[in-house]
Amino acid sequence: MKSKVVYQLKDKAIWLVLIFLVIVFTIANPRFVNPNNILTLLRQVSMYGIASIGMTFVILLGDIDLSTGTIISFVNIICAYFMVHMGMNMWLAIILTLLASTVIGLLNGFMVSTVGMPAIIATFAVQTAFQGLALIISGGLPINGFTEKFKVFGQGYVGIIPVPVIIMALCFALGSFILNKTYFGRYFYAVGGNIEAAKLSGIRVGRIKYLVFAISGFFAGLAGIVMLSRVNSGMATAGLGYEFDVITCVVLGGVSVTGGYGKMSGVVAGTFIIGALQNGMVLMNINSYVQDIVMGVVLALAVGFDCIQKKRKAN
Amino acid sequence: MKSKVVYQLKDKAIWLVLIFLVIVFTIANPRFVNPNNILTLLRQVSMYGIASIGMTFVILLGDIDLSTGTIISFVNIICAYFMVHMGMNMWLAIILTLLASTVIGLLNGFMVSTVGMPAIIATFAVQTAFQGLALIISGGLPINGFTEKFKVFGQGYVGIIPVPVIIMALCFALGSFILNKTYFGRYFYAVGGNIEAAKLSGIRVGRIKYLVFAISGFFAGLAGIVMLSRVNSGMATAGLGYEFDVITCVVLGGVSVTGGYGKMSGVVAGTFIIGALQNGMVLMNINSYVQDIVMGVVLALAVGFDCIQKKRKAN
Amino acid sequence: MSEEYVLQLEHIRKEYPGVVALKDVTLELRKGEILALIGENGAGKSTLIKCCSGAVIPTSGKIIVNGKEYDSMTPQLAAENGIAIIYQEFNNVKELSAAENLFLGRPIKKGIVVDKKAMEREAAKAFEQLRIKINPKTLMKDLTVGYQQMVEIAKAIQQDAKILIMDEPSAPLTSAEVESMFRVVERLRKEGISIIYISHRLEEIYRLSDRILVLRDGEYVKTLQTSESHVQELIKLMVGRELTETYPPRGDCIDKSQVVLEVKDLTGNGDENISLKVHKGEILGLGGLVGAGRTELAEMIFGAAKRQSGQMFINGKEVNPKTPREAIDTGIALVPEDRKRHGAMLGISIKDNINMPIYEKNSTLSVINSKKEVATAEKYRENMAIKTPSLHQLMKNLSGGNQQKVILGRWLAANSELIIFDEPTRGIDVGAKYEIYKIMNDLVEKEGKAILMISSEMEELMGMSDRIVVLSEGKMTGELAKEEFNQEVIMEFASEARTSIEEEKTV
Amino acid sequence: GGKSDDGGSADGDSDKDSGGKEKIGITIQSLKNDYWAGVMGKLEELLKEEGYEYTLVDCSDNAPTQVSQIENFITSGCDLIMVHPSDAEAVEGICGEALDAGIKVMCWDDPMENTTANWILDNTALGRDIGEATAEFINANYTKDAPAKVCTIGYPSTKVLLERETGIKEGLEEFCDDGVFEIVASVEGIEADKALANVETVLQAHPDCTIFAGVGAGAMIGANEALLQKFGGAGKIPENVGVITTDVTMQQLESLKAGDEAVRAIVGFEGSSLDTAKACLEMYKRILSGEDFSGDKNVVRPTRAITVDDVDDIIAGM
Ligand SMILES: Nc1ncnc2c1ncn2[C@@H]1O[C@H](COP(=O)(O)OP(=O)(O)OP(=O)(O)O)[C@@H](O)[C@H]1O
Ligand SMILES: Nc1ncnc2c1ncn2[C@@H]1O[C@H](COP(=O)(O)OP(=O)(O)OP(=O)(O)O)[C@@H](O)[C@H]1O
Ligand SMILES: [Mg+2]
Ligand SMILES: [Mg+2]
Repeated sequence: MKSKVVYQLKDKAIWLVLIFLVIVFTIANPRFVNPNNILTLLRQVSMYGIASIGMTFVILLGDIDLSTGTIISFVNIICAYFMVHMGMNMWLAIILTLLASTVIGLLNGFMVSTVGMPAIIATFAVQTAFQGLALIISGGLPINGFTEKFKVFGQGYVGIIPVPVIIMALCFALGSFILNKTYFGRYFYAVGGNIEAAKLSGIRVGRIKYLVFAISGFFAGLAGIVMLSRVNSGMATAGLGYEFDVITCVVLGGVSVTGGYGKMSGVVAGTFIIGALQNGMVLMNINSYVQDIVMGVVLALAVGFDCIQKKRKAN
Repeated sequence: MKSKVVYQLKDKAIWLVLIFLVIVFTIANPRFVNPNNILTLLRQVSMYGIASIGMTFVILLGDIDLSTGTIISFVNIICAYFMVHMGMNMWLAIILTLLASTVIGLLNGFMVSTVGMPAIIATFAVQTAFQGLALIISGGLPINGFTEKFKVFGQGYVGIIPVPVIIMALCFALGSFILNKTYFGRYFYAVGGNIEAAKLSGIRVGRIKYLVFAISGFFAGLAGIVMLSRVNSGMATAGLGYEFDVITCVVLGGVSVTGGYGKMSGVVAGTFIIGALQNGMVLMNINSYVQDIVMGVVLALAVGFDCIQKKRKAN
Repeated sequence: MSEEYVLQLEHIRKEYPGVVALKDVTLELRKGEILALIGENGAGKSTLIKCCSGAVIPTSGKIIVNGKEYDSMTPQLAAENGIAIIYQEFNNVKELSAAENLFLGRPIKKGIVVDKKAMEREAAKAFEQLRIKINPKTLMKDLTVGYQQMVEIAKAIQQDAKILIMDEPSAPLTSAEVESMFRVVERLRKEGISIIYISHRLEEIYRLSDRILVLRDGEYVKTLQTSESHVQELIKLMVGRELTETYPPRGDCIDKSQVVLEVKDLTGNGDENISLKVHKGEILGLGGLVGAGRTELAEMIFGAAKRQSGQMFINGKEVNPKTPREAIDTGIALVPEDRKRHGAMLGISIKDNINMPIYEKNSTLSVINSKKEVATAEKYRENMAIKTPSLHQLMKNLSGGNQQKVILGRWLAANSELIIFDEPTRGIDVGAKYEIYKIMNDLVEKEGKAILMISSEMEELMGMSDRIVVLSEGKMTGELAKEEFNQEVIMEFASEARTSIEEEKTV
Repeated sequence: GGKSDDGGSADGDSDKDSGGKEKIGITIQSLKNDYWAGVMGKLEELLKEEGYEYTLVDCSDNAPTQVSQIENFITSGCDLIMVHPSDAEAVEGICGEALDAGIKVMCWDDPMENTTANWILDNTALGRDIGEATAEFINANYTKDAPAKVCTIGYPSTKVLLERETGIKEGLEEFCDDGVFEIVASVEGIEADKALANVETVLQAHPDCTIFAGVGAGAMIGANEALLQKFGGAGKIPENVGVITTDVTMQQLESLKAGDEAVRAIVGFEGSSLDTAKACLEMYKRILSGEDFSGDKNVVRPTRAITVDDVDDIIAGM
C-alpha cells in the first residue's frame, strides 16, 4: 500500500518538475504562458513526441533504438524524392515512406531478435549505414518543392491547434491505448519485466521484439514526415542526433532503461519538459552553450533522483 | 576442450577479418601496405586506440561510456587554455588536464555506482553538460599557438615510429597488463560476469565502477592531449562523436557489450580494422557516403556473426 | 497402449557442459492420476518437467503427448496440448496485476483489446476457489511470496489444462494455504485431469499421489504404487544407500571455551532478535522452512545486507562488517545458497574463482603473484579433489558438485574461521555430497574452523549438526542439542511462528 | 509564401520592451564552428556597445530546430530576426510568419524570399573564388608538362559546403591554364583532425599531391598540419605546395602570416571578423531604420583573397 503511494508520487513527480519549470520560465518571461507560445512549444516537440511512442516500447523491453534519428533523415529524403523527383502522389509517397521506415525497424528487429545482437550495436550499425544511404539518394542536397497540400501535416491548423500537435496527441493516445488496452502492450511489460516468465507463458518473445522495433521504425517515420512537411525541405541530416533527444524524453518520463516499468503519461510529461526547456531557455535568452549544460544537469538530476529513490526502496 | 578451440578460433577470427581487409585494400592500391602508409594508418588510429583501453574496461563491466568524445573535446580546450591563455608550463598543463579528465570519469562513476543511474544515461548527461562547458571556456573559438615541444606527442618521431603510435602501443601494453596481471583485471571480469557473486567474493563493486570510469576518463584525456598536439589547435568539438568510433573498435574486437568477456588483443585488432577501413577507403577514393554504409555493414556483420555463433553454442 | 497415457517422456537425456542432468529417464502419466516425482536436490526433477514445456530442450529422447510425438516442446505447443506447469522459480511479472499474471500469455481479449474487467472477474473466481483473498488488481510486486505462489497455482489451474505439472508448489505456502491447494488438486483429479506433483515433503506425497516415480542423480530409479510403498523404502531409493552411511562420522572436536561467532539480538533484513553462538570446531545447524529468514541472517552476518540493531562478535571482539569485504577480512565466509547467481563466476577460470577473495593479499603493487595464485589453486584442487583437466577450465564447464567444491576452496584459501554454508548440497549429486560432508568434517576436526550450516534437508541437518537452531518467520523459535534431535520437534519449531500468526488471525 | 491565417502570426504584438533599443534575434547554423564563433563574438560586442537587446542561438545545423528558434523569437517579440539558414527552404514558411507579424527578417547567405533583405553569399561563387585563388597559385608554379596534383577537401553532408566544393572545381577549370592541374582525390574534412587524417592518407596514395583546396578553416588547419609533418616542419615546405581555403580565423591567418607554412591564401569576405561584424551591424541598422529594399533586397557580400601582403591588416581586426 505504502509503495503504491510512493509510486503514485513518483509518477506525479515528473509533472511537478514540469509545473516548476513553467513557473520559473513564466516569471522570467510572462510570454512563456501565452497560449500562442504554448501551442508553438507543443508544435516544436511534436516530432519528439511522435517518435517517443516507439522508443518507449523499445525501452520498456529493456532495449534501445539508436536508429531513430537516421530513420527520420532517411524518411525525409525518400519521401521528398518520391514526391519531387518521381512525381508520386502524396498519399502513396507517405504510405511507401512509412512502409520503408517500418521495414528498417524490422531489420533492427531481425538483428536483435533472430541474430541476437545487442540492440545498441544493431541499431547503431543501421544508423550508420542508412545515414550513408540517405546521403547517396539525396546527393547531399536538400530536396524541396512539395505541394501546398503536403504542408498540412507540419504547418496546418485545425481551428487554432497546429496539425502536428494533433498528430502527436493522437499518437500518444494510440501509444497509451496499445500499452494499456491491447494484449501486446501488456506483453511489452511482461517481456521487459521478466523475459523468462514471458517465454514460458507462451509469449513469443522473438516476435514481440520484431513488432516493437517495427513500431519504433514506424513512429520515427511518421515523425520524419511531419518534420519534412514542417520545414518543407528534405535534408539527409535532418534527424541527426534526434535519437538522444527522444531517449531523453522517454527516460525523463520515468521509463526504466532496464525495461518493464513506465507509463505513456510520464513520457508525455518528459516530452513537455524538453519542450519547455528548449523554448523557455531561448525566451530567457540563455546562451546556447549554457543550454547544453542545463540539459545535461536536468537529465542527471531527474534520473538520478529517481534512482536514489529506487535504491532506498530496495533497502 | 572443444569450447576452447572455438574460443581460440573466435579470438583469431577478428585477425582474419583484418588480414582479409588488408589484402583487399592492397589489391585495390598497393600503396596500402607501404610501410609509410602503415605508420600513417597507425598514427591515425592512435587516438581511438588510446581511448579504447578505458572503454574496454567499462564495457567489460557491462556498462558503457558515452562521455568519451566530450572528454576529448573538453581536454582539448582546457589543456590549450592552460598553456596558451594562462601560460602554464606544458607538463603542469598536461598533468592538470589528465587530472580533470579523470575527475570527469569519477563523476560518471559516482552517478553509476553511488546514485545507481544506468551508465548510458549518466554518461550521456555528462556528455551534454561538458560539451556546453567546453564551448563556454573556448567561446567556440579554437585555441592555438603551442610550443614546439608540445608537438612531440602528436607529431614527433622516435626513429621512424611516430610518437602517438608509441603512446598507443604503451597504452595497449598497459591495458593488457592491467587486465591480465593485476587483480583489478580479474575483478573487472568477475564484476562483468556476475556482479552478485563478485560482491559476495569480497570485491567492492562500487569502487571498481568508480575506478573503471576514472580510467576511462583518464585514457580519453590522454587521447585528447595527443589529438591536441597532433592537430596543433584546440577545438571544443574536436571529439564530437568519438565515443561511437571507440565503442565500435572495442565491440569489433570481440568484447561482449553485456560484460564479462573480451581481450585486449581483440581490441587491438578492432582498432586496426577501423583504421584500415578509414585509410583504405580514402586510398581507394571511395565516396564518403559509401564509407558510412560500409562501416555500418562491417559492424553489423562482424558482431552479428559473433552473436550467431554464441547462440549456436548455447543450444 | 498409448491410449492409457496422456503424457510419456521416453529416454530423455539432457546434457549441460560438464554435467549430465538427465540420463535416459522415462516417465508415463495416466489419465486422472497424480504422479509424484521425488528425488534429492539436483536429482533432475525440475529439468525433466521443463522438457515438457520447452524451457529445456532435451539432448535426446521423445515426448509423447496424447499420442503425438515430439523431439522437443515449445511453450506454445505445451499450451496447445493442454499442459500447464507451475515452475519452482517464480515466473511472474512484478509490474503487472495479479489478474494479468494469471492470464499471462493468454489474456481474455476482444480482438486486440484485453478485457481487464473480465480477467479480474475470472481471477477473483479462481482465487475464490483456492480460498485466497487476493485483490486481482493488486500488482504482483505488492503481494507476499506466498500469495505470489498462489497466483501461480491459480494460473495453472485456470488454463483448463489436461495435464498439470507442479514443481514444489507448497514450498512457500502456509499450512492453511497448502490445505486449500490440496482440495483443489483433489477436485481436479476427480475431473480427470492428470497431475505430476513434485515435493520434498513426503507426507504430501502420501496424502495426494497415486504413484511415485523416483529419480536419483539424473537417473530413473523406480516407479511405485503409493499405497504399497514405505517411507524408509522411498528414502533408500532416493538416496541410494542406507541413510546412516550418508554422513561420515566425526570425532568430538568442539572447543566450548572458544566462541568464534556470537550474535546478540541481531535485527534487520526481515529477522528479529536473533542471538546465537558458534564454537570452535562446531557445526551449528540452522533449520526452518523455506522463507524462514535463514539466508537473510547469513547475509547480515556476512555484511551483504544491512542490519538495524544488535551486536556481533568474532572471537570475542566486536565486529561490524558493512560489506562482504569487511566480513571476509574478519574471517567470515559464505557459501551461498544460489550457486549460479551468487557463488560461481561461470565465465572465468577455476583458478580465478578460487583466488578471488585473496588477490589483493597476494599482490604487490596490485600485480598478482602468479606463482602463489597457481599454487593456491593447485592446493585446493587437490584437497577438494576437484575433477578438472586444467585449472584454466572455465567454471561453467564443471558439474554442480565440482563448482561447489571450487567455491569451498575459495573460502578455505581465504583462511576463514567461520564458514557459513547455505544449503551446501543443493543441486549436488550423492557422491559429491558425501565428499562435501567429509570436507566439512575435516574443517572442524582438523582445522578447528566453526561452521554455520543452513539446510532445509532434515536428514542433513540432523546428520551434520552438533546443535540446531530453528528459525521461523524471522524469529528464533528453538534450539536443540544433539541428544534432542528429532524431526517432529524441529518441524514444530519451524512452523511455530506461522501457526501462532494463523491462530491470531482466526481468533 | 508566408500565410497570415495561422496562430504564429496572431502573436503580432511585437511591442518593444520599454525604454531599450530594438530587440534582435539571431539564429545561425552552428556556433560550434570557429569562424562563426569568431564573427558572432565580435557582433555581440558591437551589439552590447550600442545597447541593443539580442538573443543569439545556433541550431546545430538542424532545420527543424531553427524553425523552432524563429518561432520563439516571434513569441519573445523581436524587432529583427536574422537567420543564417541551415536550409533556406525550410525556414521560408516561418520567416513569412515573422514578416506577417511585423518583424523584419534578414537572411545571411541565401537569397530568401520571405525576408526584408538578404545579405548573401553565393557559395558556388565563393567556391569559384577559392578555385581562382588556387588557380593563380597553380599557374605560377606548374606547367603542362608537370601538372599540379590537386586534392579537394569538402564536407558533402551539408548543402552549402557541397556547393562550395563544386564551385572550387568549377573555378579551377575556369581559371587554370590548360592542363596544369589534375584532381587526384576528394576527401571529407570539416573538423581539423578528420581533415588531417584524410590528407595524410591522400599523401600516401599520391605522394606528389601538392595542392589542397578546401571549404573551410578545419580543412586548412588539418591540411597544413599534415603537410608540415610530411615535410618536417615550417620552413621546409617546397614553394609549390599550397593550401587554400576560405573562412577567416586567427589560426589560419597566423599560418598565412608565418609565410613558411603551406597556407598560401585565404578567401575571405569583408576582412577580419570585426569587419564582417561591422558590416553585419550596418545591415541591421539599415533594415531597422526602415530602408526600402523592395528594389533589390539581395545585398551581395564582397569576397577577396587574403595573402601574405595584407594579412597584418586583417589580423588587427580579429
Ligand atoms: N542450466 C544448467 N546448466 C548446467 N547445469 C544445470 C542447469 N540446470 C540444471 N543443471 C544441473 O542439473 C541437475 C538437475 O537439476 P534440477 O534443477 O533438475 O534438480 P531438481 O531435482 O529439480 O532439484 P531441487 O529439488 O533442488 O529442485 C543439477 O545438477 C543442476 O546443477
Ligand atoms: N529480494 C526479495 N524480494 C522479495 N522476497 C524475498 C527476497 N529475498 C527473499 N525473499 C523472501 O523472503 C523470505 C525469506 O527468505 P530466505 O531465503 O531467507 O529463507 P530461508 O530460510 O533461507 O529459506 P531457504 O534458504 O530454505 O529458501 C522468503 O519468503 C523469500 O522468498
Ligand atoms: Mg527443482
Ligand atoms: Mg535460503
